[in-house]
Amino acid sequence: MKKNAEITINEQWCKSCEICVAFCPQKVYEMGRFYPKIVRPEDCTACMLCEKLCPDFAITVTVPDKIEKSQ
Amino acid sequence: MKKNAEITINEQWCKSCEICVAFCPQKVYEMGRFYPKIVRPEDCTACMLCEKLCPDFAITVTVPDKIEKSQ
Amino acid sequence: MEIPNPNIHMWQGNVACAEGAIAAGCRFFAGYPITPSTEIAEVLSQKLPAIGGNFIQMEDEIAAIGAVIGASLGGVKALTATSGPGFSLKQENIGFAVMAEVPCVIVNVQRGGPSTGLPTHSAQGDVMQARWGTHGDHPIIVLSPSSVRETYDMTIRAFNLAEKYRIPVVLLSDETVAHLTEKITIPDPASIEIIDRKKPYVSPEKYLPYQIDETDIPAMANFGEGFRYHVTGLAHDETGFPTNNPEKIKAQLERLNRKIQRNRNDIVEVETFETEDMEVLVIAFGATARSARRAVINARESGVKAGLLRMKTIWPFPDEEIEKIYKSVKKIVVPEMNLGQIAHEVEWATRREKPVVRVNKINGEPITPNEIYESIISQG
Amino acid sequence: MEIPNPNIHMWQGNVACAEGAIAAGCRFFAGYPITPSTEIAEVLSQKLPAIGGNFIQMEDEIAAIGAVIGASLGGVKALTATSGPGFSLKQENIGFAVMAEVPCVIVNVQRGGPSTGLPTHSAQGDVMQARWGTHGDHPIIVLSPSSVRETYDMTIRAFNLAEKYRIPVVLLSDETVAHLTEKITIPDPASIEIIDRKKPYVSPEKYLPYQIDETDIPAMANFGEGFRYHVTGLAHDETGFPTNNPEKIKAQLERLNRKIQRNRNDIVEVETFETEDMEVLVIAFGATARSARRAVINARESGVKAGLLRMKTIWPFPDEEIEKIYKSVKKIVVPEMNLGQIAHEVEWATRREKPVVRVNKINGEPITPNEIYESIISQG
Amino acid sequence: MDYLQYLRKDKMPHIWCDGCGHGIVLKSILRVIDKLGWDKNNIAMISGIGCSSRTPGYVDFNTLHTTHGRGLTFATGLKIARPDLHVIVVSGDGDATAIGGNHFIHAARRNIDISVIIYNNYIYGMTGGQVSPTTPGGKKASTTPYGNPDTPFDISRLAQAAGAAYVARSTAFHVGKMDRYIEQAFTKTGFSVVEVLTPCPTSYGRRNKEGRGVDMLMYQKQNSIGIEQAKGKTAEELKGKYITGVFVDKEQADYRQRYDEVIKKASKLNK
Amino acid sequence: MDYLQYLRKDKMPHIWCDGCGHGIVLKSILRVIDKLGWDKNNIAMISGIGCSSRTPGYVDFNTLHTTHGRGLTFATGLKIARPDLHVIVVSGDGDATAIGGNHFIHAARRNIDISVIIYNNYIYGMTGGQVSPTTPGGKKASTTPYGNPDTPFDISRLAQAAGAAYVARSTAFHVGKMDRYIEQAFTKTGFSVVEVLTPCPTSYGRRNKEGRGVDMLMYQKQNSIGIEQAKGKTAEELKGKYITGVFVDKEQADYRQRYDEVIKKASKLNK
Amino acid sequence: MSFRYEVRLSGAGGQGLILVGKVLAEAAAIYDGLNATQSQSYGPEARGGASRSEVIISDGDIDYPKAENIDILLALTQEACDKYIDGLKDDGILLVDSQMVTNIPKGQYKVVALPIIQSAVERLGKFLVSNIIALGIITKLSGVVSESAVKHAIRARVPKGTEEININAFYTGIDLATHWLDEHGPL
Amino acid sequence: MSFRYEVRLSGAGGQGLILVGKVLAEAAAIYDGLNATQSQSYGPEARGGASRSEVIISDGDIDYPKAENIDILLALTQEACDKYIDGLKDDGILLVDSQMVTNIPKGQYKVVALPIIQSAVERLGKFLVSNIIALGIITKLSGVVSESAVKHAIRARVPKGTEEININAFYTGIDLATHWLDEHGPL
Ligand SMILES: Cc1ncc(C[n+]2csc(CCOP(=O)(O)OP(=O)(O)O)c2C)c(N)n1
Ligand SMILES: Cc1ncc(C[n+]2csc(CCOP(=O)(O)OP(=O)(O)O)c2C)c(N)n1
Ligand code: SF4
Ligand code: SF4
Ligand code: SF4
Ligand code: SF4
Ligand code: SF4
Ligand code: SF4
Ligand SMILES: [Mg+2]
Ligand SMILES: [Mg+2]
Repeated sequence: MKKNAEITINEQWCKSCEICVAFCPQKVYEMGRFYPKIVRPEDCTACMLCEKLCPDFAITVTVPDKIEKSQ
Repeated sequence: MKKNAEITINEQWCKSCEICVAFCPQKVYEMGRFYPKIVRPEDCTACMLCEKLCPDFAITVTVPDKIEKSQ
Repeated sequence: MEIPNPNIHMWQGNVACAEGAIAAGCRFFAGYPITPSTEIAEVLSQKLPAIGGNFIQMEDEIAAIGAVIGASLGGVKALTATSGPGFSLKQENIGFAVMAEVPCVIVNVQRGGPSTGLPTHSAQGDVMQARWGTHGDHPIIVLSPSSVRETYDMTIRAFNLAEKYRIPVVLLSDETVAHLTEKITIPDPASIEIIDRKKPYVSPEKYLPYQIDETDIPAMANFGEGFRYHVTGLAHDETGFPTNNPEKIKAQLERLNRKIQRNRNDIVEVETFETEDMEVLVIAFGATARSARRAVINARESGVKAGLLRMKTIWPFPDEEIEKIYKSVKKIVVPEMNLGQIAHEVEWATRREKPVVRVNKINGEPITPNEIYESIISQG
Repeated sequence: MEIPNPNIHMWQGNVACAEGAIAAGCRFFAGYPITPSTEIAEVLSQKLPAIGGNFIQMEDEIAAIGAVIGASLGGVKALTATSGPGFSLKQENIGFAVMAEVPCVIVNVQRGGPSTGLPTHSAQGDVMQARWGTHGDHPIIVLSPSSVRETYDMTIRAFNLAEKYRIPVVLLSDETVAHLTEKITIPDPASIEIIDRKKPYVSPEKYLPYQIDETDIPAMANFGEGFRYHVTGLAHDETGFPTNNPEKIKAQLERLNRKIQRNRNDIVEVETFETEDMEVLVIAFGATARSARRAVINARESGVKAGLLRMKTIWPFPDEEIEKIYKSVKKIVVPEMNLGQIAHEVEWATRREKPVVRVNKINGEPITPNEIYESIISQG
Repeated sequence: MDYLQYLRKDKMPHIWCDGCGHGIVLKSILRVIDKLGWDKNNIAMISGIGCSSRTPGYVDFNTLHTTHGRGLTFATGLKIARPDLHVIVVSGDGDATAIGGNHFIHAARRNIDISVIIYNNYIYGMTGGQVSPTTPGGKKASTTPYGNPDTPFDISRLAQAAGAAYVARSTAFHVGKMDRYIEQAFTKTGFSVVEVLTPCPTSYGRRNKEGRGVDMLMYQKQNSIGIEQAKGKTAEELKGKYITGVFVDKEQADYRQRYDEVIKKASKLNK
Repeated sequence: MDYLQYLRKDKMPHIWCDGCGHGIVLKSILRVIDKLGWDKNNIAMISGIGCSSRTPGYVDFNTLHTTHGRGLTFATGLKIARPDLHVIVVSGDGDATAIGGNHFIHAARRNIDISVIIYNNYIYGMTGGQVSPTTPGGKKASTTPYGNPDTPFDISRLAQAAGAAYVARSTAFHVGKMDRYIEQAFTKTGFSVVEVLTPCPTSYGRRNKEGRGVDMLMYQKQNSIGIEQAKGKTAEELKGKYITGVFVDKEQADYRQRYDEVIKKASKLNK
Repeated sequence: MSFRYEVRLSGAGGQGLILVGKVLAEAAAIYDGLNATQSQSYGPEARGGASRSEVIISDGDIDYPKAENIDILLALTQEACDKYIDGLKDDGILLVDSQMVTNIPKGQYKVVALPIIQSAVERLGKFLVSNIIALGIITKLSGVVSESAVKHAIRARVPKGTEEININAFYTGIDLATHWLDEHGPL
Repeated sequence: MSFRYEVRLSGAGGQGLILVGKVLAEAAAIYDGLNATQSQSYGPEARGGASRSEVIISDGDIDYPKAENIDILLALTQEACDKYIDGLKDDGILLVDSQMVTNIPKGQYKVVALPIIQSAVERLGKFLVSNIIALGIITKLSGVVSESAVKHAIRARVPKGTEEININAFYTGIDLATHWLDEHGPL
């Protein structure tokens, strides 16, 4: 299940607030020079917290169809 | 005690609302053609209700000194 | 005794205003009571629900004009009515309606000012406020009725102009006309011209709510009609979204003002009486124009050739109409229940070439025909 | 490097306003934040309590002016500051202060309008509103500073005029001057003239808070000083109590207006620059006057004899001052960050005898010296 | 007691209609002032606009009749500038809770040492009987000819939620209670509110067939109930009843005390 | 879900500062709308002025950015004129409870079918950090440089006392709760209020040494407590805690239902 | 030339004079086909104090709608009489309540003093219909409107159920005036 | 004739350019006895987006307080450079951050490109002092204010405890400029 989530960061919109970095329960992110980096995508549980908390609509976590349905 | 209270009505200010007539517990007043009439002054217990309820500052109930003090 | 004609009524000015609003298609009223405008609300609180309209008494005048703008954006013709103190409070939101170009009608039944002043007495002291009461440069349309029938007609006209030009229109009445009960024969509904806002005929993606085109008046979509546009009181561009771009701001604000300027001939209405051979021109409006008319008649009877220009539209100011007829007169008499607000504009319009005699009264009493007559016939 | 003089500061216009208020004796501020006036409140929230004064942020602008009037009645000099939207909201209570003759100072730092407009950009669009924003005929005093130092001085003057004439005084600044940081050398406090309201010298029984005497300015008792008088926004007589008597109303309203008219020479201040032999007169105020001055210098360098009349007082309008100097010029240039509000008054004052060239800008940007220069030197 | 010493006798008789309760409320205020022995010079009475708001015109204090709904704002400025004055605001239900509602809740929040007496007659009396935020549901007003569709405010509850230090309600008929509550309000440091239910026969009673002032007072006499007694009762049982009593009475620093701390801090920091 | 379908993409990125909570609240609103499947054409989003009030500019509905504090008045007119529209008001603490406080309590009293989402960041963000009616006592703002002497409003309590049908409070961090409350508000017939506590690092956090947005959210995470759990606790124990939960959820006729009765009556009487 | 007839009705607030004005004006305008205006002055509160209502009737345009050359002035109280006498024509009619107005201001006009209020109380048992009695008197004395027009106007205006007592009051007024004319000769 | 020297400082909101403007103006006005004004433009929210601060220095009166003929323009971002280049004199100085501004607009002016932000981060370990480095460079390149005046003005303005790092930053700027002048010759 974990491996299937796909995370993208829209750097045009990201304001580097580090909220995603701080709150991802799986520590998927680390802060880069300007933008967060997705360092442990495989740990992502698709909990959607980062997406919901990103104030800038910069994160998209895409869950493949069947996973979404099984939630 | 009763007999000592002195009631005056200022007809310049009275607006004939009949509140004094209605609420005096001793029925001291009756309504006249234009203004209330003090018909049973001797029954007055100086309870002051009429004075307090007259919206027009038209009633004065004067209680002789010693009575006032003994209240 | 004749069989009474159902179209004949003895109505107060305020009643005629309410009835006129209904005739104009107004189906929403939001207000806050204030003397001497309250009857407009009272009549509409009774009549609007009876025809499926909505009446609401809001918590204050600011809320009332806010609700009116909201209703108008929803596509319902909307009215509010007030007097000086409430008119002052509405100013911020009147500016919003001008800026966002939301049609609506605001009645100000003038009473004695300044401040709480003389709530039950007449005045015409809000003429300049009606023009300049809100901050920033803005256009506005202000009409002023002299009779009960005219209150009816002008309320309809106010709605028509508001819709046509996407602008708040002020009906500037006064206590005298508003509280005067007068005979009125109301016109056949079919004969009344009703103008509705211009609707967009493009697809929603192409819709520009503040488009600059040859008409200068953008088409207006109502909320909920699929256009999903943005309305703001911030400086905005053709799309309606805020901008700080000086060029775009300039273009919009210029259009905003131009749409009224270039149509001033359609908006400005005056009535002249005995002006052909006149030597003394009287310029008046509202209740005062009634006295002025009598004064003119009386002056003529005494051999003084007086004439009257009655302003039905106050703003845009009828400067051209005055310009056309003032040249040959010896003097101009301007009676008004204020300290000379219109007289100042008349002086501007006539380049102070003629003596402008002010007949002013600010004690709550109407100006009498005789007071005007005296000024007409006096020398100098 | 010199040892810095402690009286030299680099202050923003808004800071100078706050400091000027304190120097004038203001010990009460009530306001509601709004760009671009907020720094005045911020500075006073820090400084006033430090000298035992009071700062309060109210729930809105209406409350702020209400509190200011209340504080002034208590004998404390009081200030509020705002910008267009807040100024619109304050209008009803400004009218109250005029009518009840309560001294106070209202700062309006103008920003782009109408409506929410351009909060962080400059404008001069509230000139007419400052004169006519509240309902009913009323007098008002409006001053407009062009520099930081002048903001300081004029704030003091605003308080002095308010106290002297028992009237609200509007300090009409603009975003450019208010947010400009400029070198200022503040004067020795001992050299600053401070005027306080005239106190009654009669016994309380004889005190008439709205007495009509040869000065037209009644003495003012503060609440709590034993005079127990009545203050109302209703039309009132000399005693301050409401009246419907037309004679008494007239007498009071005429005095109210007369007290300013007859003292207009004391109130009206203009500054002229190079006007002796001028052929082109530039009339300007506020931030725009700075550009105008440079334009005049540049025009003179190009051989065009230009001169500048800078209005420091806007209302009462400096018509006499203009009248004195305009006759010989070929044209008049009036630059202003609005659509010609002052130009209209200039035309009135000069009987439209000379071409009045408007240099208007309403996109939030200040008018440049060059834009004025072009109008000065252009033919026609 | 001698009311006349507090009245501006040349302004009497007052403008209130026959049977209007406003005069009864005013008397209670004067009795309390008399009892407290306050110096007339140190009292400021402030109002907005309305029949009730005409009160200041009749009393021999420092009096201020402001704009509609704004009495509390002027009072706030005055009280801050002159903490030595007793500042009393008198207001109508419309004045205090319609146009002036915001100032009311904010004065309560600030807990500024002002007492407000609200003459609640459920109607706009002055302007001839339009619906007010306290008009009971279903009642007629000139702008609710089909009956008021709205639910009224509970003024006391609102004052409480906003932070007032003292909140009580009486009827005009219950002069004893009224006196007691007004006295408690006047002696409270902080924002105190006394809501007095009072008849407006002219603009409310007549239209709602509730008779003259005297009848409306009679109704008050017969249909009031103290909060304590009300507690057990169902909404059904309380229908048409006036619930009176003290709703809030708490000690907390008032605006002045708190701002004096600011002044102390500021003076120290800026020395 | 696809937020973008509801956004005006060409207006992005939005103006809110890095770490500002406003974007988090907006997302929650969009999730709920998406879940409810509302047609964008039938949604009107209205605001006053403030950072929070910039929200309508970013969403692809019928959007209206009014004057400061007045959003609810425009919304009231629109909702009455167009009962078919879903009318949502977004507001700041200053917008809703300072200048707009009166409209707020009156909309609640009327129980008009509008949902208000209040982005409560305890400060005037837009104008650079002046004190607001919800700024906690002692906190610094640009106009309370010595600490705020005043006591804040409890918005939810006020809404309740004024008559709202649904009142709830969440933090921006607690996205689950926030979604739930907003959904309940949106589906409630009548006046519903969701107060969301949200960080303003720029104008509040920095001045009060509460760090960046991320730190302020962390504080929310660690210091929130549901009303149920809060009930047993003392004031001391609750100090600095955010109490969240549903405060009111009641059924009562909304403005429309009541006014429709008026229309019925009026039509009958005037036939 | 058209005629212009001016009526001023004065008394205390609450005496129903505004209604009289409205009925008179409606009689003229709606039922008699004339032109008419009606206006009133308010005290500070639209309640209490002296009250004034004015009706102008004409067969032409009515420009200035306030009374200036009053043809008939009704005064039901002394205060109103003193305050509103100004403007009564030299040959105008001053109609007063004979009990309430005892001090008749000096002037050239014709004075008609009748026990209006007393008649209301004694003949009709209702103080409140004094106004309609006065209306009857005015109708008769002025002759400017037809009795039947006024009667119709009364019916259309007064609250349902009170038509009869009001019509009675109206005829009581006509009666009083007829008697007066019989006694004193035509005006 | 008095001189007039115009400085425009541009970059992103939050880069501290308003502070630089204020310090520069105070240095000139308070410590160097000159006249000076400082002004800025705000975005819609006084936050975010390109930001501009302008300083005019003169030994005479300063009438128009906005820059029109700019002597030195600092641009810390490409966006700011593109947006605010207008008004730079033909022989004026365009000072840019060499990493942030890579696309130099064409023109007659002299371009000075220096690694301002990088120096802040690398030499001083604090991104936030880039603005003061820029101030040092401007002080040196313009010569319109004295170094010691600017130093005093910095000390008076910056938060307590940050004086030293800011003074260091200032000298870092002076240094960078000195090197540049050494390398490229006087401007
Ligand atoms: C700004 C403004 N709006 C409206 C009015 C009109 N007005 C005067 S008093 C009043 C209502 C009074 O009602 P209330 O406060 O309940 O007092 P009451 O007369 O019932 O004692 C209104 C609406 C006004 N004077 N000013
Ligand atoms: C009438 C008026 N007064 C003041 C302002 C200035 N102003 C704009 S937003 C704002 C406060 C915003 O605070 P809040 O509502 O809490 O929103 P936030 O920015 O914190 O999200 C103020 C005072 C204004 N625009 N209009
Ligand atoms: S939460 Fe969003 S805006 Fe913040 S750092 Fe992460 S991606 Fe960027
Ligand atoms: S969806 Fe959850 S686990 Fe995955 S990156 Fe986001 S916060 Fe971390
Ligand atoms: S209560 Fe007063 S006003 Fe009423 S009838 Fe009695 S004395 Fe007269
Ligand atoms: S004092 Fe009491 S007993 Fe005496 S008359 Fe008055 S109400 Fe009656
Ligand atoms: S109208 Fe009502 S509130 Fe006003 S004085 Fe008359 S009875 Fe009292
Ligand atoms: S100032 Fe505060 S509320 Fe406004 S956008 Fe920035 S962080 Fe958000
Ligand atoms: Mg009331
Ligand atoms: Mg906020």
